Parts: sequence; structure tokens; C-alpha cells
Amino acid sequence: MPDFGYKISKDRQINFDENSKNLFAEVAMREPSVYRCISCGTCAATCSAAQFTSYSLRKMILLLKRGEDKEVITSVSRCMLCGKCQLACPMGVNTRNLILSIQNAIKKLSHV
Amino acid sequence: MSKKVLIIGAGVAGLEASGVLSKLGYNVTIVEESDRIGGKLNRWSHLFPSRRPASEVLEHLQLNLDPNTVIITNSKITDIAVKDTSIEASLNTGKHIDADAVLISTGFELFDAKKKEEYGYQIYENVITSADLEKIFKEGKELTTSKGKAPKRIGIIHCVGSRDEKVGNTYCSKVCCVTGVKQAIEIKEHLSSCEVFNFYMDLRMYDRHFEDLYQEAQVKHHVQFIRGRLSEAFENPDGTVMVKVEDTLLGKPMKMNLDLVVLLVGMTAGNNSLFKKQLRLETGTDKFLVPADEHFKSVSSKQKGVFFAGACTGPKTIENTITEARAAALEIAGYLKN
Amino acid sequence: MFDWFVLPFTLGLVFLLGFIAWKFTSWIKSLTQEDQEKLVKSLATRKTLVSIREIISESLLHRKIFKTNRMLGYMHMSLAFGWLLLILAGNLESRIFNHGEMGPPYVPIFFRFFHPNPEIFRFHQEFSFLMDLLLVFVLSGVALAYYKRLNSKFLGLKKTTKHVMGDRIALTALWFIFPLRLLAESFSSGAFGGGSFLTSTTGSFLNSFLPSEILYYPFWLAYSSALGMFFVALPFSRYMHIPTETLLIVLRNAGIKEQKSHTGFTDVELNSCSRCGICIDSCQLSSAAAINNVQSVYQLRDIRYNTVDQDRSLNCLMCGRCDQACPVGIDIAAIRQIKRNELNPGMKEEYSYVHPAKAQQADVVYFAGCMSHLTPSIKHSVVQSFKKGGINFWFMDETESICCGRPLLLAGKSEEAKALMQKNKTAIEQSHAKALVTNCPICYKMFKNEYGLDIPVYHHSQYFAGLIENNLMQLEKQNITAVYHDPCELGRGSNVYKEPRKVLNQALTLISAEEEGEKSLCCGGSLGNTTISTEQRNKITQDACDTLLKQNPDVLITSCPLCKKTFQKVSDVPVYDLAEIVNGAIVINTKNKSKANQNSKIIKKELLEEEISNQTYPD
Amino acid sequence: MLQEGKKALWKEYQKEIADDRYFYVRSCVRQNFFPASETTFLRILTEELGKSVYEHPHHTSCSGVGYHSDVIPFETTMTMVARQFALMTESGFMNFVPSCITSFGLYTEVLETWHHFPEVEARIRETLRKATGREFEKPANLAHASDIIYKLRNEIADRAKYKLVNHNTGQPLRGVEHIGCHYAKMFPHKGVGGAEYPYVLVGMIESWGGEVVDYPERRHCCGFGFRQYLVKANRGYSVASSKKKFESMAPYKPDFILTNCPGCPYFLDRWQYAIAEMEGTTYGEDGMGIPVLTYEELAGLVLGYDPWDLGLQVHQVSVEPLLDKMGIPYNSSKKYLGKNGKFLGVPFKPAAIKVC
Repeated sequence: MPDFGYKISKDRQINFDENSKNLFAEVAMREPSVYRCISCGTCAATCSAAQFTSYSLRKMILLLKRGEDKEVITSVSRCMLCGKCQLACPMGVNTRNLILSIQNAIKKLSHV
Repeated sequence: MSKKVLIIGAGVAGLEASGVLSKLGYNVTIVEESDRIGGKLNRWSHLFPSRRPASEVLEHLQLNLDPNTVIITNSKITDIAVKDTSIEASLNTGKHIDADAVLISTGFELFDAKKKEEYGYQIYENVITSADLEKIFKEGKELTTSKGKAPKRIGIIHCVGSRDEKVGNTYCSKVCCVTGVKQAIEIKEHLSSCEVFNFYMDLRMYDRHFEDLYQEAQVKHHVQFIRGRLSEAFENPDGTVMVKVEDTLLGKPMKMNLDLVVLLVGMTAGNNSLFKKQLRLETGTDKFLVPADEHFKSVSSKQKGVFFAGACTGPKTIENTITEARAAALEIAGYLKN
Repeated sequence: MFDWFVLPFTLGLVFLLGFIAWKFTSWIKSLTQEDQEKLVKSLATRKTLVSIREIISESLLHRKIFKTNRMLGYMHMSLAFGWLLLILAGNLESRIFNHGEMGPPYVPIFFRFFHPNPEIFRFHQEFSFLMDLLLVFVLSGVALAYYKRLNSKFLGLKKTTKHVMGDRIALTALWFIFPLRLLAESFSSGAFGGGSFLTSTTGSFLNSFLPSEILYYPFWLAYSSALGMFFVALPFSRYMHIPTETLLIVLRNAGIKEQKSHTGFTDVELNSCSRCGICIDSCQLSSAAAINNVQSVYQLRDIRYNTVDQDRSLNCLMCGRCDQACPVGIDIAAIRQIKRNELNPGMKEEYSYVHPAKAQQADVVYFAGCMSHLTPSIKHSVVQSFKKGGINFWFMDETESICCGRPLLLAGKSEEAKALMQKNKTAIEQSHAKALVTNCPICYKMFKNEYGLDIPVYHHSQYFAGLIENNLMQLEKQNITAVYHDPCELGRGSNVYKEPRKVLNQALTLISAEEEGEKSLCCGGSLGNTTISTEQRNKITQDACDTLLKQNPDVLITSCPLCKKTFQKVSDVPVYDLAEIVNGAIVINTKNKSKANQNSKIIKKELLEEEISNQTYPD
Repeated sequence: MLQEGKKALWKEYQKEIADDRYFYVRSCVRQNFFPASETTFLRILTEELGKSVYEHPHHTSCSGVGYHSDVIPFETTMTMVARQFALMTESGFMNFVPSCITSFGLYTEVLETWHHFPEVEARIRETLRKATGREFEKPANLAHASDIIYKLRNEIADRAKYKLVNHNTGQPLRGVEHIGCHYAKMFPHKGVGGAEYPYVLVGMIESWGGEVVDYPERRHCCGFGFRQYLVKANRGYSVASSKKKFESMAPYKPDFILTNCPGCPYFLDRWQYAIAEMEGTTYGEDGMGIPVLTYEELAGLVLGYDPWDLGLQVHQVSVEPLLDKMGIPYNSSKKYLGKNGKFLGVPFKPAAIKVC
């Protein structure tokens, strides 16, 4: 291949139809309170891990809903399970079990 | 002899004000452009947030009408003038009406979704408006794609014709958000396996029970809310519609195919040119009529003897319209007593 | 002396004894090396006597169950102790009859079959009377057991345990054993005479309309079969607790405890559970949130039969109330924790982004913990109190909060917790502090038990109590009544009950709550439970709060940020942390008298009039 | 697709297009990219249809490329544009016809600016007068060269030797169109059919017997955007844009891509080679590409001009399969002969994409 000096840029677009939503379905079955999330971001704002990394539970929930699993898998392991998000969440999302459910669902669907 | 009030428009505001004015002892004449009373209420199936049948509200409004009320349908005001203490109006039928006060309750027009060309209304087979959807529900028809199949995925597009400089409407139409949530639930109740997506910019669940409805949509019906305004829609050769939005909460562009697209059309002002010209009433940049004072004379115009009620002065819910109609009736009564 | 009908009993007994021997051996074999040595060392010492005493008082007399409910205690005692006495007396009778010869084991059991009317030996009447009396004793227990099935509340149990198949078989057999013995002995008496007030009377009565000569044999056979069936089913049923509990007592008295993973001791504990169901009633998930299938009895049963459900393991507040209530004294929390560790999904955690806090040299390290950052008035009060007390401290997690690791541990992620612990430990050691103080019981338990720090770890209540005791801090008593809520992790979890009360008694008037100390309720906010829904949590909180506020105190006080935040949701009276009370009531700082005096007067006045809203730390 | 609705919309976007006496201004780059396209435009208009077209020798770049790359200020650009208008006025023409889409967009933008801000126009007139001594009239009609071919499409159809029909099967050929962004996206009413459903190229294909496939990414940029390709590091983005379009159109198996902009056909043509080299993907039949044509080239083919006179040999993607379908004869041995009959040499044959 000739050296063009550049590569085809990767498409950032979420291809909703092609993305599988199985992981989200598995997670939602384990922790239905995920449906209550209104993406307010309180969880990420109080999160200790989010002080140091791009970790955001709000974002993870959305990524799961869109089937962008890869980002979730790399990010979910940063949680310290401390539970601040659970105290802060205004909608009563059971956040700690949600995170454990994501981990368990990932394991079950052997994404790891 | 009791005094006469002319009401222009037999929608929710006109009918409610008429009922109250009759009770207060005034002679009421209502002029209505279309062939029936009730206005847009005739087009809705169920009302948010309680999901009460629209027909029930209309029935209630009709029951409150005084039998002596004169209702002139299929007629348009062609000329109107304030003469000292009276108002004279002529109709396109050649009829003349004298009154001591006039209530403008002409309501609103639905935004013409064709103006939002990139959404393909009346070009793409599977793009309909929220009003079309109401019609389907009202007539009890089955919700299908253009090919007669049950849609598997429906997108509801918020803010069509609202908050959009490109179509000349920069204001919020207030009622579409909750309508979108209500219709999403109704769709899910008809077609439980259908995925429903609401594409919104902001969810303005400002009134009582609206937030409950939104939570019900999410928790009970698993309706998905995607924050991002539809930028472009394309029709695939199989008739499905590919939509492109940015998922603004993820900061990523996204595309998906929808079997059916519902455009939540907003409210636009009716044609107020006659009132502007002959009654010298003002309209705002949003083209809705401007009351004499936003706080204390919200149902009065700057013109003596001319009053407002309902969506002619801006987008309103039916509840607010009814409250305003009653306020206007009392304001008129106060005016006519002096 | 032999008859074919004794076979079911004899074979069952042989099977049972063999099974127990095999099980006990294998459990002891799978103890850790260290524990095995402990066991050997403890044999034939004073500990053995302690064990024997305990076996008598618990396994036979069921002292603890008696304490819970007399009827229930009597039922257990009559069955266990009565049966033993029956066996002992039967043996004695048989031995005397046979002039000291014991004979095969079935002989004393079926003595009345072989010798329905043994008038030939001394004391036969006394023995007949004694045996009948003991049978009445046992039968009264059986009758209570029947009734318990119909109406468990009568025996003080709100909920009764659901059974597995082994249980049903064994239970059915057990229910039939003594009535069948009664009938068999009565028919024998009816046919051949003999017996005492019970069997003789019943025998004559039955004989009046039934052919005793024909019926006595089938009933002896049935009696033997019921016994045999019970013995065979026992190892697979909850009745395995009868032999296992004795082993448990011996092991426990040898100083053996649960480890971080499953050992032979765990098996002994699992098999010692009689599934009495007392833990169900102590569980707030059951009493307040109507969750009735996750309690410890079910968790232990699931582990024993290897049918563990992940959600069930995680659906527990880890409050320790059931540990406290368990009459067998099983270390339930530890067993649950072992199971959680096993269920850990095992995703590799990524904590490289976490860096140890930059250590500052100080006498005391103060660690507020994650939850305190959501209840800033607590950390503010601790900081202010320290300042007023002239304490040289370093606020370790003032800006960057790194979790102590306990929530991870509770979720079964012990390895992951270690990664975080190491980072905190490094910072603590670098500060060269002489003590660590935290206001969070969750962190406290973690630092104290898991970190292995060289310096003492104090909960702030302990630290303040120490300051007061040493006259380094003085509080002024205010005209307020308060109820103190013992946080689970501090009370049952760390056995700290006195110090908070000592401190609070200086500052206000404590009134006692309905459930306090070891019996204290969980606030419902527990990090130990991950699966419970918010609504269910709220029910527990509401229920606990209602109980605490029954005496209408002015304020509710706790010493855990999580409890405070949880109770605040529902409480009608203000909820304070102990630190807030201390900060508001400090009168004299012996090192810095005049300044502190001025401060305290202002603070104490304002304490109840307004919530402490200042969330920053003015120097 | 509801054709009625589309037609109703097209009706709202009709523009006036002059029918004769055109002042034609060339594109900076087209003569290099597609060397015969502009010549063919002149040939069709003058030889075939007898129109009067004038080209001024002093015409320069409109400076749109500099304007859109942020290197030339708008004031300067407007003065440059004013000078082109002055050349037109001096030549006695009123109908301004740029060949380049960016020029067309720019002229439109300048005229609109002057329409709304007459003081700007006055200032530019003054600047131009001071700098060059020239005066100008604004064009009576501004139309892109593709508008002219669109207007004359039926006359071309009347003279057509070949149709956009597969001569073996009789089935219409399937074309996809790509409109240059600057044609109507900025000023929808200045483009035939508007911005969302432009009709200018669709009209040509339909008139000449073909069928248009509306593919999902029709509106997406080809990737030529000045900021994208001028900086080498950004070209990955440029090629990604083209790729998005190819992937969207390929399932509909188009016989050709029709364009009306200098950059679009260039990138859509050349990137097919680059993508094949980088990822091994080709989008046409049998490992070939999808032929890309300018509207002049397509008109020339329909009118029966020799493919090599239309400059089709300099395309990266071979056009022979399309010629075969249309039944147009061609002499392969003459493919690489210059206008003067001299052999130009055979270009390097890539391995990743099949060429004839």
C-alpha cells in the first residue's frame, strides 16, 4: 500500500441499528430501576472516581441503551462501589447494584 | 335590555367564556369559521396528562352553553370596528353584528410541518404529525406504516416548528413535550412490542402530573428519550426513515432507522391581520396577539371593549385556556357594568 | 432377643452413626492446619468441660431459645432432653432387667415388645411409671410442634421456615415416632398387660374395641420403621443440626472461627442450623419490607445444598441482627461474606487512577469517608471540634475522597478492596500520626479490622469520649432529649455501644429507644445490600425511624453519616450526628480556654434553632 | 416516497435561468481534474444549441477557495467578485454563468450581502474603482452552468444519440446524484429544487432516460471541504466522508454517480482508489469502482461525443462498463492518445481496484 500520510478517520457515529442491545436488556432485567434514570448527572458529579477519570454512570447508562458496549466495559471497572451516587440519585436508581449488574451481565454475555 | 357580547371563535376559550357570560346575563353571539364548534378539541383523542377523552371536555363545554346563545358557523369576520361604546362587525355572509364588547378567542394554528423540509413530511411515506396520530387514535384506526404493517420502531420528534429560527418560530409551544410523552405511552399501549424513541431538546414537564407521565413512559413502557434534535431524515427505499441526531448527552452523532416518524407540531399564531389593521391590535415577534399588560390585563387588549382568551395570545394548555376564558368573561362583565 | 421388625431401626441407626462419623471426620480434615492444631490442643482441657456444659444447656435444654420464647424453648427441650432421658432410662431399665448386660441397641428401645409385663425385676413399676412420664413429656413437645405448624405465632414466631424434601421426610417420621411408640406400647399392654398410667390406660381403652393381639405387632413395626426413616433422612434434613451442633460447640470452644473462605468449620456451622426461623423474625427485610425469602436460614440452607442464588446472597443488609438472634450462634455474616466473595463476577478493577493522598505530618489523621462528603455538617463539626480541642490533625480526604474499601469488601470484591486499602494505608503511614479518627463506622470497622495499621483507630465517639475522660474537653448539658441510634457497623459490627452514650450524656438527656444496643435496628441505608429497591429501603427506614421516635425525643442522634442521611429522609425531628452535638456543646478547651468559651456559647444556643448550614471550614 | 409532495416542493424552488447570451467563467481546478468538461459545455451550447457564450481572457479566480480557507478577507473577495462583474459589464453581457459551485455560492453570497447591505456594495464599488478604475453592473441573471444544462436538458434529449438505458435489457440506468454543498445549502431558493431535494441533476437524468436512486447519505458532503483536504493531516476525515457516501449508495448498485461541483467528482473518483488501497474495499461491480461523471461529460455521452474527447480516460474509476451498458462504442487503443494524436503513456495500474 502506498503511504498516503493519513488514514481513513474512524466513524464516531453510533449506528443504532447495528449495535446489539443485549447487554442493556440483561442489565435492565437485573436492575429495572435503570429505567428511572433521567440523565441528570448527579451520580457522576459526586463520584470519587469521576474526579480522576472520565468515569460517569450517567454516560454508561446511555452507552448501554445505545449498544455502545465497548466503552462501558472499559469504564465500569473504575467504580469503587462506595455508594455516594446511590445517596445522591434523585430518582432512586439502585446504582450500586446497577454497576454490579453491568459487571455480571458483561461476564454472562462473556464480553470480557 | 341586556348587553351583547360578540365572541370570535368557538373553540375551548370561546365556548367557556360564552357559558360564563350567559350566566352573568349577557347576550352572546359566537362567530365560528368552521362548520362546527369545539375548535381543535374536535381533533384530539385524549388529553394530557390525565388521558381524559377530549370529547368529554367538549361535551362539558357544550352543556354549559346557554340555549339562547347565537352561534354562527361557517362565517368569517370581514370588517370590525370600535364605535364609541359599541362594536360593529360584518361577516362574509353579509351579516352585520352589533355588540357592546368583543372577545377574541381565535386560538392557534398548527405548524405546517411541510415547512421543515428536511423532515420529509408529505414527501416521505412514513412521516406523520402528532395531529395525524391523534386522528388515527380518535378514529380508532390501527397505527400502521404506509405498507400497512405494524411499526416496530417509532420516533417522536419534539419541537417541530418550535424553538426554531429556521422556520421563524423561536418560542416554545409549551404543550408538545407532554403531548409527545402522552403519545409515546399511547403507542406503547397499542403496540407493546414497538420501540418508541422521543428525540427532544429539553423536556419541559412543567405542570402538575407531567413529570409522573414522563416517569411512567420510562419506567413502565420503556420509552427511550434521546436528547438531540433531528437534523436530517432520509427515506430508505424500503420506506423506513433513517434519522440522524446527535445524542447530545453522549456527545456522539447517531443514526437509526425508524418505521414511523411522528412530528410534534407546535402552535403558531392565526391570521391576525384584520385585528391588526382594523382594531389596531399589536402582535409580538412570535405573531401572537399582545395583551394590555402581561400580569394584570392578560385578557384585555389595548383597544377599549376588546378582550382576549386562549391561545390567540400565545401557546396554552386547555386548562389554562379555560381559566383564562373565565377571567375574560369576568373582565368583560366588569367593563360592561361601568 | 430378636424380631424382624427391629431391622428398620437397627439399619437406620447403623447408617446414621456411620454417616455422622464420616461427615465429622471429613469436616475436621478440611479445617485449616492451624485450626486442627487448636482442636487437638483443646481436647481434655478445661475447654472440654465448658463444651459439655454448653452442649447440655444449648443442645438439650435450649437455653437461648427459652430466652426468646418459653413455649418454643419448652418444645425444643421436651423433644431433645425428653428423648435423651427416654433413651437413658430405657437403657437403665434394660440393663437392670438383663443384669447389667446391655445387649443389642434395639433392646432398650423395644423393651416393652420383648417384655410387655416384666414383673420379674425390681423397680419395674417405677420404671414403667418413669417411662410413661417421659413419653408424656416428649409427646407434649410433639403436640406443640403440631400446633406450631398450624399457628406459629403461638410460639413467638411470626414466620416459620419453609422445608426441603429431606426435612419433610424427617419431620413426618419424627411426628410419628412417639405417637407410634405410645400406640405400640399401649397395644402390647392391652394384649399382655403391663405399662403404667399412660400406656396401661390407653391399652385397656383401645383393647375395649380393638383386637390388641393382632394390632400390637404392626405398630411395633411402624414404630421401628419411623425411627429408621428418621435416622436415614436425618443427614439430609435440618435435623443434622442435632449431632453437628455438639461438634460446633467443641470446635468453637477450641477457638476456631470462620476464615475468609469456606472451610470445614463453615460446613459444621451450615449443618448446625436447625432452621428454627428465629433469624427470619429478626430480619427487617421481612418485618418492614415484606421480603421473606432471603433470610439467613435460607442462605445457609442454599449454601449447604449448593443452590445459591446471587441476588439472594446480595439481598441482605449485613446489619448483624440475625447473628445476634441465632440460638446456635452461627457466624452468619461471615458465611454470607464468604459466599459473596465466591460470587464476585471477577472483573478486573482498574484503580491505577487512584493515587494516595499527599501525606501531612500530624498527631491525628482524620478520615471522613465518602458518605461524610454528602453530609458536610458532620465533617465540618469534627473539624471544628478538633480545632477547638487544639488537636494537631490532618484531614486526609478533605479534597480527594478515596473509598476505604469496605463497600467493595461487602460486595465480595476483597481483592479489589485491597488495591484501594494499600493506597490509603501508604498515606496514613507517611503522616506518622499516632492515631486515626474517622466519623464513619463503615470506615472505622474497615481500618480497624482489615488494614493492619500500627496506630490505634478510633471512631469519633471513642475519641471524644477519651478527650472528655481525660479532661481535655468539656461539654455543657443542654435541655434536650434525644434518642441515640446505634449504627450497625459500630454497634454489632464493632461492639462500640458505651462511648457514644458517654459523650452524649454529657451534652443532653438520652432516653432509651425500644430497640437499642445489640438489638438496634438498621436504618435501611446499608451498603451491605445491593439488590434491594429504593422503595423497600424506604419502608425499612420508615419502620426503624418510627420505632426510634416512639418516646417523642427532641432529636434523633446517630454516629454514622449514612444513617443520618437515611433517617433525614423520613424523620419528623432533626437528625444529628454525634459530632454536631459535640461541636455545639463544647465548653472548655483546657489548652485554649478563653477562646473556646466564647465560641461554645454562641454555638450551643444555635444548635437546635437551625440546621448547621455552614459547609465550609473557616479557619 | 410521495412523488406528489416532492413535486409540490420542487415547484416552490424554481429559479429564473437565462436562455442565451452567457458570460461564462471557468473554475480554477476543473480543467486539471476533468480537462474536457468545460470545453464540452461550450461545445454543447455553441455548436449543438447555437447559444452565444463569452469567456473573458482576464477572468481570474473568484478567490472563494481563499475565502473558505480563511486566508482572504470577505472585503477582498467581494472586490474580486466586483471585478469579474466589471469584465461582464464591459463585454456587454448580463447573464453570469460560473462553472464552479463554490464560485456560484460565493457570487450568490456577495449579491445577497449587497442586497441587504447596499452600503457595502457602494463601498466595494468605490474600492474597485479606486483600485482598477472599473465600474460594473450586477448580473441580471446568475445561474450555475449545471442550471443551464438543466434548462436545456430537453433540447439535449431531443438530440440524444444514446439514452441512459441499458441497451441490452432496455432497463433505465440507475444514477445517484451528488450536489455540491455550495450550490443550494446556503441559499436554498437559488438552487433548482432547493437544498433538501435538489432537482437540477435529477432533472437531467430523468430527461435522458435514466432513473435516480435516492440513497440515505445523499446530502452528506463528499469530503472536499476546503479545510478538510488542504491540510494533509485532515484528509483522513475527507476520505471518511466519501466512504460514508459509498457505503450508503453501494447497496443500490448505481451505474454511475453524477455531480455538479469541481471537487465532488474528483474526490468521489480518486478516493475510491485510496479506499481500495487502504482497506481493500471497492464499491462497483467485479472489484471495479462506481464511475463518476460531471454533468457535462454525461451530456456529451448522451449527445454521442467520443468518450476520449470528453476526457474520460483521466478518470481513476474506469467508465468503460457504463459505456458498454449505454451501447457507446469506443476504441480502447486510442484511449491514451492526446489531442494531437501523440501517445500520452499508460497510467500506473493499481492492484486494489480493478481498472480497464
